[in-house]
This record gives sequence, C-alpha cells and structure tokens, in this order.
Amino acid sequence: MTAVPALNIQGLRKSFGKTEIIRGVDLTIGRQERHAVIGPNGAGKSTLFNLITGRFPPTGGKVSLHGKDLSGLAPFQINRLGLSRSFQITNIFPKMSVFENVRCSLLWARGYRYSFWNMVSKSRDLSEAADAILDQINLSDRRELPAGVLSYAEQRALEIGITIAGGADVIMLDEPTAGMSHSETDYIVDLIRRVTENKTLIMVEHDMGVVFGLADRISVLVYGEIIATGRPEEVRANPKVQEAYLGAALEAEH
Amino acid sequence: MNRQAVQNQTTAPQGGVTLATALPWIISTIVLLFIPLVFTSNSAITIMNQMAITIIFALAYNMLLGQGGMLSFGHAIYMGFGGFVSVHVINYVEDYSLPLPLPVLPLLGGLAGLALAILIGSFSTRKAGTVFAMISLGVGELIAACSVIIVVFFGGEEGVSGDRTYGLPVFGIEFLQQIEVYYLIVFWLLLSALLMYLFSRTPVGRMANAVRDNPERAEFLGYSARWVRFFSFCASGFFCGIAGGLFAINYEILTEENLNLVQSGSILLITFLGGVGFFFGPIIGAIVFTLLSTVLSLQTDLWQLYVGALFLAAVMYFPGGLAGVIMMHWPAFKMGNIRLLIGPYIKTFTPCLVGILGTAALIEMTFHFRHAAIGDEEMTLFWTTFNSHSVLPWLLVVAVTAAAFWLTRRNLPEMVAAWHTANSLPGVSK
Amino acid sequence: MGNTTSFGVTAVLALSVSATAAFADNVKIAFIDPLSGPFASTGTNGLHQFEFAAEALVNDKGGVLDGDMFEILAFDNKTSPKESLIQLQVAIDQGARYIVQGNGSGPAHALTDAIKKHNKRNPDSQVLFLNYAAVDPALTNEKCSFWHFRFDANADIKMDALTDVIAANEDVQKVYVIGQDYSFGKSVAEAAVANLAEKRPDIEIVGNELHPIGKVKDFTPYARKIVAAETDAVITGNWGSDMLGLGKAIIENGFTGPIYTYYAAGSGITGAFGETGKGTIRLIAEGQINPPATDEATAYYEAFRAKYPEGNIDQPRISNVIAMLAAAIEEAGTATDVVAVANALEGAEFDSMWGSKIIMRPNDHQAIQNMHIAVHTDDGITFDYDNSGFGVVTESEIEMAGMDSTSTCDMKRPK
Amino acid sequence: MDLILVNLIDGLVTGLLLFMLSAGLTLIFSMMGVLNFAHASFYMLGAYFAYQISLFMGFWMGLLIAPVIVGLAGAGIERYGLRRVHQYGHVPELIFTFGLALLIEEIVQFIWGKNQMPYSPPEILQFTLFSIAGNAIPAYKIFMLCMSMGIFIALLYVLTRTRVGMVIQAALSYPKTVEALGHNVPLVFMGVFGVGTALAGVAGVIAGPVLGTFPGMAFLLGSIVFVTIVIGGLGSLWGALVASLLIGWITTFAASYNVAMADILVAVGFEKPADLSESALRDLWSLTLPQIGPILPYLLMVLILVFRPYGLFGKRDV
Repeated sequence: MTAVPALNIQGLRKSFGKTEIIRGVDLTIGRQERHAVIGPNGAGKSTLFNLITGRFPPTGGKVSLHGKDLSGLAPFQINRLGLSRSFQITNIFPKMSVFENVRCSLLWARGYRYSFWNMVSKSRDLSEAADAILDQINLSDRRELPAGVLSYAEQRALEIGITIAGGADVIMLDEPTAGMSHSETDYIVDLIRRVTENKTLIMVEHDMGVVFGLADRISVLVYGEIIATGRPEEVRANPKVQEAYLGAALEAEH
Repeated sequence: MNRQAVQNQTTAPQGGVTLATALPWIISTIVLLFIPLVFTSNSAITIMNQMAITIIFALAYNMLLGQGGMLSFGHAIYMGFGGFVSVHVINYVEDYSLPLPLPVLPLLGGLAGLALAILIGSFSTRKAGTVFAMISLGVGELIAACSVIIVVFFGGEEGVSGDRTYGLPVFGIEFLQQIEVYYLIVFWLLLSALLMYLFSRTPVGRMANAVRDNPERAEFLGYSARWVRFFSFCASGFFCGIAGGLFAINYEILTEENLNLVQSGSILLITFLGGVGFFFGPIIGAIVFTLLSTVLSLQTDLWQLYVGALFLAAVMYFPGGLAGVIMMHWPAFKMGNIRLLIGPYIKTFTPCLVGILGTAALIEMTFHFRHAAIGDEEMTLFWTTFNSHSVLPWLLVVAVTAAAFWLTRRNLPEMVAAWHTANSLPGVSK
Repeated sequence: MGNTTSFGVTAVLALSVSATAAFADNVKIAFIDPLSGPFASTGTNGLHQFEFAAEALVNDKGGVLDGDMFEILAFDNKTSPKESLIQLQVAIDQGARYIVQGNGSGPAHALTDAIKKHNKRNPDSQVLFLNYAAVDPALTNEKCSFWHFRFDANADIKMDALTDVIAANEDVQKVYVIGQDYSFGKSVAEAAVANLAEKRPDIEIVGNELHPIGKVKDFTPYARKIVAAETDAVITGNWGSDMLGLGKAIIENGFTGPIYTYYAAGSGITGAFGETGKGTIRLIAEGQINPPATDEATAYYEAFRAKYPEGNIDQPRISNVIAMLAAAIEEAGTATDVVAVANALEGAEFDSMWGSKIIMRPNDHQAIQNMHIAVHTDDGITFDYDNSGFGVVTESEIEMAGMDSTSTCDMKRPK
Repeated sequence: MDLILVNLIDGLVTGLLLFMLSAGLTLIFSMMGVLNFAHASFYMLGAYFAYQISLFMGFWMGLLIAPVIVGLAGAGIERYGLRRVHQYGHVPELIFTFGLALLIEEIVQFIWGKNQMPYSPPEILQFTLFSIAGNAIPAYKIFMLCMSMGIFIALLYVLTRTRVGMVIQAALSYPKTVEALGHNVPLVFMGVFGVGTALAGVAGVIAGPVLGTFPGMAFLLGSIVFVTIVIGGLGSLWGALVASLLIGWITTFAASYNVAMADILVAVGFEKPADLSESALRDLWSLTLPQIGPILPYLLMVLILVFRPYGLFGKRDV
C-alpha cells in the first residue's frame, strides 16, 4: 500500500429530512484493495455509494480520491478523476447496441471529449478496445443486439463492462450479483476478479460467498455507521458483527 | 414486442466508408439532380423546394428529438430567426452592393440560428424532459409574440421581403428561375444532411444517444449530460438556421408564420410521422407532409381532418413512424422472406385501403350533402361524378366500405401468421 | 433509400397537380384564400361569391370576347404567406393569369411582391393581382405595383369616411380607439387619430390602445377601461373572434354608444351578436345591402340565396371585381395579354349594382367608390346575415370616399 | 380604487375558470405523466355539446349533461387510445394528444362549421347584478364564480375526505408506490382522465357563452393551461389554484393599466428620441403593458423554470 489511499472518507453524514441515514462514516481504502461493504437491508450502503460518487450531496464530512477532495464535484467530474461505478438497478443504455454501450463508455477516457470533428467509427483503436472489453465480459456474440433485449445476467455483465471500460482505477460495484442464480453468480464473480486485476474495487454485496471469496477487507455498515472493518476472518470473528448481522447468515452457510 | 426493439435500435454502421453506406447518398444525389427533368413545371419544383427545406428542418429537429431525446415545442424560432437574418442580409447587401454571393447566404442563416441556440440553450438545456419542453414552449411563444411587436426587425404582419437576384451572377446564374434555386437548395440539402449524418457519428453525437437513453449513466462515464445536450442543441439550431436561409432565398419573404407555434407543432408532427428512430425518418415525414399539405389540400377542404386522423393512426399503430414501418421489414428482407409477405399484404391492405377510401368518400359526401349550393347536387369523387342527394351512391359506398373492412378483418390473421413465418428462421425463436 | 422511394410517390402526385388543368380557352381566375383553418368560413363564403358572380355576371351572359368563360380555380392558402406563394406557382402553372385574394395583409404583401418578381422574371406568364379585401394602405402607397388592383377601399379611405360621419355628430365628444396589435390595427388607429384631429379637434381621444392579436381570452378588462373612460363612441378594426369578443364584452359591461367597426358582419359574427349588438354595432363598408340599392342587386342577392341558403353577400365588391375584369377584357380585346387588361382597368369607370359608381384610380390602382355606414339591427332587413334575422341597414353614405386622398405611389409601368 | 375592485373580481372569474382546466390537467399530468395537449379541446367540446343541448333542452340541461358526455368521451379515449400508446413511452403519448387536439378541432368544424356559435347565457342570468362605479357586474359572472368555487370545494372534499381521493393524492406524489399497493391503476387512470376532462367540459359549458364558442377556442386556451400547472408546480392542486389566480389577475391587470414603456424609460433617465420612426428601438419606446399582457404568463413560466424547476408549490421536478 502506498502512502496516499485510493479512497478516504472522513466523517461522512447524510440526512433526508429529519432522518439521518449515514451517521459519520470514516473509511480508508488502499490502492488495489478489494473492499466489500456489507450490512443489513436499509443500513445505508447504496446511499454511501451515492455520496461517494457525487450522486447526492453529503450533509457533512468529506471524501477524497487519491488525496483529492471530491466535495462539490458533479458525478462526471468525479468519474474523470478515475472513479467508476455500477448500479444496483441495471443502468445501461437500453436502446443502443451492446457494442455502442461499451464504446460510449470508452469515449471520454480515450480523450474524445465533446469533439464533433472525429468519426467514432473511423477509430480502429476505439473499436478494438470496445471489442476487447466485449470479449472480456463474454458478450461478443451479442455485439449488435440492443442492450435492452439482453438477459438479466448479460445486462449485469454489460453493466460491469461499461463500468470498467473507461479504465478507471477505482471501481465501485453496487450489488453486482443481486437476483442471480448460482451459476450466473459464479460467472459474474469470476468476471469481477478478472476485470479488477490491479485495480481498487469497492463493492456492496449481500451474497456472503461472493464477499468472502473476493474481498481483501470488509466493512460492516449498520444503521449508517461502520461497526467493523478488517480482513474477512477478523470481521467474521468480531462479536459485534456477529451480533448485529452476520451470525444468522454464517450459521446458515455452514 | 419485437417491433419496439427493432425500431428503437440505433443504426450504427461500423468501419469507414463502404459502398453500402455510400450507396443511399449516391442514389439520392442522382435522383435529386435529375428529378427536375421529369417534373418540369414550376409548381412541381416549388413543391420540391419546399420539401427540401422541410427535410433540412426536420432532420435538424430530429437531432434533438430522435438523437438527443429533447422535445422542443418552439423550434420554429431557430429556423425563423435564421431566415429573418438572411433576408435582412439580402437587403443590406443590395443596398450597399456588397460582394456576397447568394449561395453562401444559408451559412449566415445557420450562424444566426446557432447564435440564438447558444443564447437559449445556455439555460434551457440544463434539464431535459418536461423542464426543457416547457422552456422551449415559453421561449417559442415569447419570440413569436415579439415578431408582431418588434416591427423593426420582424416587419410585423407583412414580414420582411427581399430580392434574391440582387447580386452578381454566380457562374452566370442569376437565380431568376425556380429551377436555379432548386439546385442551390439541393446542394445545401445534401451538404447539411451529410453533415448531420456525420454529426451523429461523432463522439458528441454518440453521447447524445447515450444521454437520451440514460443521462445519469452518461454522467458516470465522464460526460456532463448538460453539455452534451447543449452541443446537440446548438448543432440543431445551426442547421435550422440553414433551412431558414434557404427559405429566405426560395420565398424571398419571411413573416410571423415562420416563428409561430403552428410551425413548431407541425415540425414535431412531421418528424414523428417520418419516424424519430432512424436518420432518414424525418426525410420521409417531410416529403409526405409537404405532399399532404400542398396536393391533398388542392383536392379537398377537409385535408386537415385526414391529416389529424393519419397522425392518430400512426402514433397508435406505428409508433416508429413510416421509417419504422419500412425498417420492420428489414429482418425479413435480410432472411430473404419478404416474398412470403407480398401475397398476404395485397390480400389485406387492398381491402383496407378501399375501406379507408370508402370512409373518406362517406365523409366527403356528407360534407357535400350539407354544404353544397342548392341545385349543385353533383359531386366528383375518385373521377366519378354522381348526385350526392340520391340514395344509390350512398348505399353503394356504404356497402363497399363495409365489405372492404370485413374482408380486411378476415384476411388479417393470415397476414399476421405470414409475418411470423417471415420473421423466424428455422429453429430460431424470436 | 427512403428518399428515392418517396420521390417516386411525389412524382405521381405532383403530376396530378398539373393534370387537372385541361380546359381550353377559359379565363382562369385563381382564388387564393383560406379554405381551411380558422378563417375558412370567410374564405369559403368569398369563394362562393366569386363562383356565383362569374356564373351570373359573365358566363350566363355568354362569357367574354368570343364566348370565353370565367373559371374560378380555388386554392387554399391557409392564411399563410408561404402557402400563398406555393399556390400562386401552382395556379400560374395551371394557366391562371388573374389572382384574386383578400384575407390577410400578410398573404397580400407576399403575393404582390412575388407577382412583381414573377412578372419581371417570366414575361411569358405574367399575372394580375386583383385584391378584393386586403386593406393595408401600403399596398396602394409605398408598396404599390402596376400588377395590383384593389377593389375595396383601403383602411385610410374607410377611416376618412367614417370620421366624416363621426365629425357630423355633435353628441360625440370622446372617442376610444382599440385594435389588434399589427400593421392593420396600427394604421386604423393612426388614421382615426389624424382624421379626428383635423375634422373635429374638440373630440378627445380618451383611449388608444392595441391588444395582442388572437391571444386575448377575455376582453372584460379592456371593456372596463372603455366604460370607465366614459367614451361616446368606440372605433375598432378588429375582426374574427377578436371582434366578437371585444364587442360582446363592451356591450355586456354597460356601454350603449356606437361601436364603429370594419368587420363586424357576416361569417357568423352577425348571428353571434344577435340581439346584444342591436343598434350599437356599426359597420363601414362599400356596398349597400339593406335596403337594396337597385332592383338588380335584389335579384342578384335572391339568386345567390337560392343557391347558397347559408351564404351571405358580405363582400359586394366581389361582384364588382368580376364585372370590371370582364369589361376590361372586352375593352382590351384579349384575356391573355394582362398588360393590356391592366391598362384597360386603369381609370375604368363602372356603375355597381350596390349603389355606387366605381373609378379605378390610375395612379395607385385604388378603387374609389361610395362608402356606407350601416347599423346592426333586425328592423328593415331585406337580406339578413347568417340566417339570424339580423343584418346591416345603411344609415349614411359618403360619396366617392377618398377621391382626393393622396397616394405616395410611384408606379413602375412595364415598357 | 373602484376599478381595482372590479378588476379583482374579473381576474378572479378568469383565474377560477383556468383552475377548472388546470385542476384536471394537473391530476392527469402528475398521475400519468401525460402532457395532455388535448385538454383544452375537451373544454371546447363541453361548450359545443352544451350549445347543442341548449337548443333543445335549455342551458341548464346542457350544464348537467354536457360535462358527463365529455367525461365519458375522455374516459373512452383514455381506454381505447391513450392506454394503447402508453406502452410506447411519453413522447408518443404526447404526440397522440397533440394529434387528438388537431382531430377534435377538425371534427368540431366538420359538424358545427367554422363560425361562432350563437351560444348565450340563459335569459334568467342576463341582468346586471350590481354596479361598481358604473362598471356593470353581470349576474352570469357571479354565477361562474359560484360554479367554480363549488367545484373547487367539491374537489377538495373528494380528494381529502374520501378513500378514492386518498389513493389519487398518494398517486400524485408516489405514482409507482400506489401501483405496487395493488390498486387498479389503469382504472384509476381512466377515472381520473374522465373526471379531469369532465371538469374541462364544465369550464367549457360555462365559459362558452361569454368567451365565445368557436373552433379556435381550444387553441386560444391550450398552452396557457400548461403554463398554469407548470408555474404552480406539478401534482399540487393548491399550486394550480394559486397559479390560476395569479395568471387571472396578471392578465386582467396588465390589460387594464396602460403603463407605457416610454414612461418607464424616461423615469429611469433615458431620453426619448425626437424622431421615433428613425430609431431602431422605436418598438420598445411605443410598448405598452396591454400589448404584452397575454404573454406575461409565458415569461413568468420561463423564469420560474430557470430558477425553480419544480414550480411554486411542487415537490418534484416537472
């Protein structure tokens, strides 16, 4: 781990009306770490994600990416700093082809910005990169289909493809395996492992098998507060965690 | 809903220029160049000029609606403003005998449209959806209202007129005749259409699609949805302005009607009728609508009734517009199954057409029966002259219409079955 | 690909445009006015009057020259200048050499301008523009044209006549002028103020305002102001629903004096005013409908009624257009050389059945004729409007109104 | 001072009339997301139906029956037209209502012709109720006032005191949740559309005799109704009410006071050019308030959308 962490969260708070959903979160995630955030339903995991990525403005506290303060930045500005995310509810471009979906997510990172003098289809570089990602997420044979007609698992895979395409080094995945069958889950986990090689991964996940299989470190979020952070075995052993959340799940698993 | 998926899909050919992508352009160019040899009358050329101008306008409008997902209720102002500026330039150039050749005038119109779009877009594109739509309505209404108040620039009700033959002949052409103007318009039509087509292939054009589908996701890809909308909006304003400049050259007069909500509403209908999902959709829409409003209105006073009914039918049964209907057949065509459809189509659509024409005939006859002058009981419909006050024609038309619809209904299942057969490969289920 | 297939369709249909023109030796008169849209009723009624006039005054009498018949071709311009120009082109292609139009100064300006250019650029197919109702003074002043003839009195002449009547009425001390906010509304207001200042300096203009055209939903606030100003008379150039809305609001809010209008008759307006407007609404127009000016007019109107029971002759000048054109063609000895016909029309004198002599003033092509001020009532009506029992009865007549009015017209004649 | 009172009454009548239209539209808009462009066409249908009925059975039967027919027609159009288009998304829905407005106008012209209809207030209400400083207040105006008030109170009662009203209110704020709760949303939609259009019909019945019954009456009112609900804020009945009254008063007062731009310009220190006809700004100098009165609502709407995209009382973006 280097001196500057990939993501640093200090005293982050968020209230909706009178209800405080995130109640002072402090978290540091190192470079190339695979970090999972777990917690019971309604703990505020997705809200935490939305605060980090600028989807909602926080009520208090601050987030920094590679040591750079993210306060007041819009999502697209945060993305340009090298943070990319997926969504809990599939969030793709349903009317565009699978290939187009991926290619669009490459555009900014490849420096095309708002140019209206380049033809995207002329760029071999762009097409090859997009095809490489399609290959990575196993959707090459779906290349020309509109994304909206893909199966659920394929859409989730595409979502991950879009998220990683821009080459961001901090990847945030929000419940990538939600609603999937066992075999689909295995496929996605394998995919995540492959595409986040040498990157920082932060994920929210319910499936404990996935969490313990992937994560280097785990944070447990309960009622807007992190009650424990550590390596999987530390978290598993933490009595507070067992009490609050994990006990039942772990018993069921073993 | 296979149709839905197909029609909304964005067509994006891969790779560089191939014969397949260039062919439609080449054919269009040839057709546009030679069509005046077929239709030599001034009126046909006038109608074609009008069509070409509407095509540019509709394509520019579809840059917003189809490609950017922005619904504008006041888009006539960009074309109108471009036109007003152009006609003022014509007068200015004439008064001061400046060496500005007429063919470049539409460019000035385009820049005027662009300038207005930058001004309005700077605040209206911050949000999409209803906010954008309502701002466009409000701004459109305000500028249209200004057109009768600010007489200095808009000329009040009689508008501003100019004379396009002001300048030196360009390559010996003085633009005295409609046909000369036709070729000028065709030049700009092809150029603008090509540029607009290419625009949709640029990064910002592609991202316009992405922002249309899912602005939030686009933001998480590093693009500001607002700026993407703004750029599309400006580009659209530019091409609307070009259409306005051509309007100024063709009609040599700009009036309040170029700005008002009726104009803004009809371009929305034209674009939608043609089909917003495809680049060539608005072209079809513009051609069909121009024909309806010039040719159909010569045939019947009730043409707006039919146009209204056509739009309702289109939006209910063919939400992809006419282009969507054409492209629906693409899969079957590619599989070589299109011939399976021809027979059932003829069997269903012929009676259907007869039924629709029969209904129209009944409407016309009712209209004639109620409004014709006393003693003037004869009416001519479909090259047949008869007495609208006698019972026989009525019985006949009602019988034919009813029979036609009955036949349509009877043959419909066969057509649907044929459609399914034609669209399924052996062993592949849709 | 779409372009190519659709152009095929275009082709077929565009052909059908020109295919309908196949009659030989008829004098084709293109009627370019709204036949659909909000002003369609005025347009349709005008078309009927033209068709009837052509039949009754020309064709039934054996036509012109060697039995050439008048044929009215109808074109729908939807009150749009752009559509007017398209239809003008179609009309010329179909062989029309005479264009008649009247509804809306916008289309009228567009047409004069386009015809001027067309005649310069296409000496083989020159056309004349017979304007029967567009009254913008500019058309016979700074924008006048050799190819344009106006058969209605222009707004200034009408106002000149109207203010003569107002000036003669000692009871009128205060006048309120209100109109639509566009060129015509403005010129009515300007003419009213100028004429009154000259003829009756003691009259106070207690209000002079413009309201947006076709956008006012409720005229009550305007009516309140008019009533509060305690005016003795109202002058307005409003037409259509703006006329009806304004008139009704003024009367309903307690005004009883005269409302002098240009266009408060026919097209359903008379019917809709009904009892409400009785004795209040006044109209300045060129022809005398009630009591009928001549026996010929009575017979003409009765024949029109028999043919169009729902119709009104609310633009008697239409029959003047047809009759004067026929006379000019006879005098010129040709219907195709429109320059000769125009020269014959210039300075032509004609006795109209509607109770007036008409002179087509040569220097600006403005018809000079008697003006009539009529009142909306149901007493003494021979020919009502809108089958409502109500109609207009002439109260006073101004002979050869505007005869000595000046014109800024500097007419360029073809050599 | 008296004129202000009169204008307040006139503005109130206009505003409440507008409210009858905007109330229905805001319900439809916020529940179904449909920008119903044909809403004012139902207002026109109300006037024409009532006129036709009044020829045979008198004004009062028209008032009773016409809105019912309009409501049924609205519900039918929702059931057989809009619902079909709903699956394609919002833009086609909007185009559908756009085309519908066009078609209704054409059909009305086909049946009744293009002229003004001689539709008048009932004899019994054709008298001056009272006068304020010479300004007559016709009894019919007060009748309109009472009608709109009555409808507003009835609407408020239904929405706040009945079960159906609760569902509708919930659907205004959380359309998806209500669907999830197992209510028959299509039926609620059809009902709301029917009632909304019937309200527009009532407005047409009582406004037709004073504002004129002609084919252009829908177009004249069409977009201003949108402006009203956007200014008021979507999903807010109170917002619709406030915005309606605001627009009613703004347009009334703007038409009543001849504030001239020239006076304002001179007051802030500009010098009036001697020869206006030569000045490029002559139109600005001759501008008066009544000239721009009817477009003020649009200006207001644009400003509100730019600075407060959810309207005066709305809770979510329009």
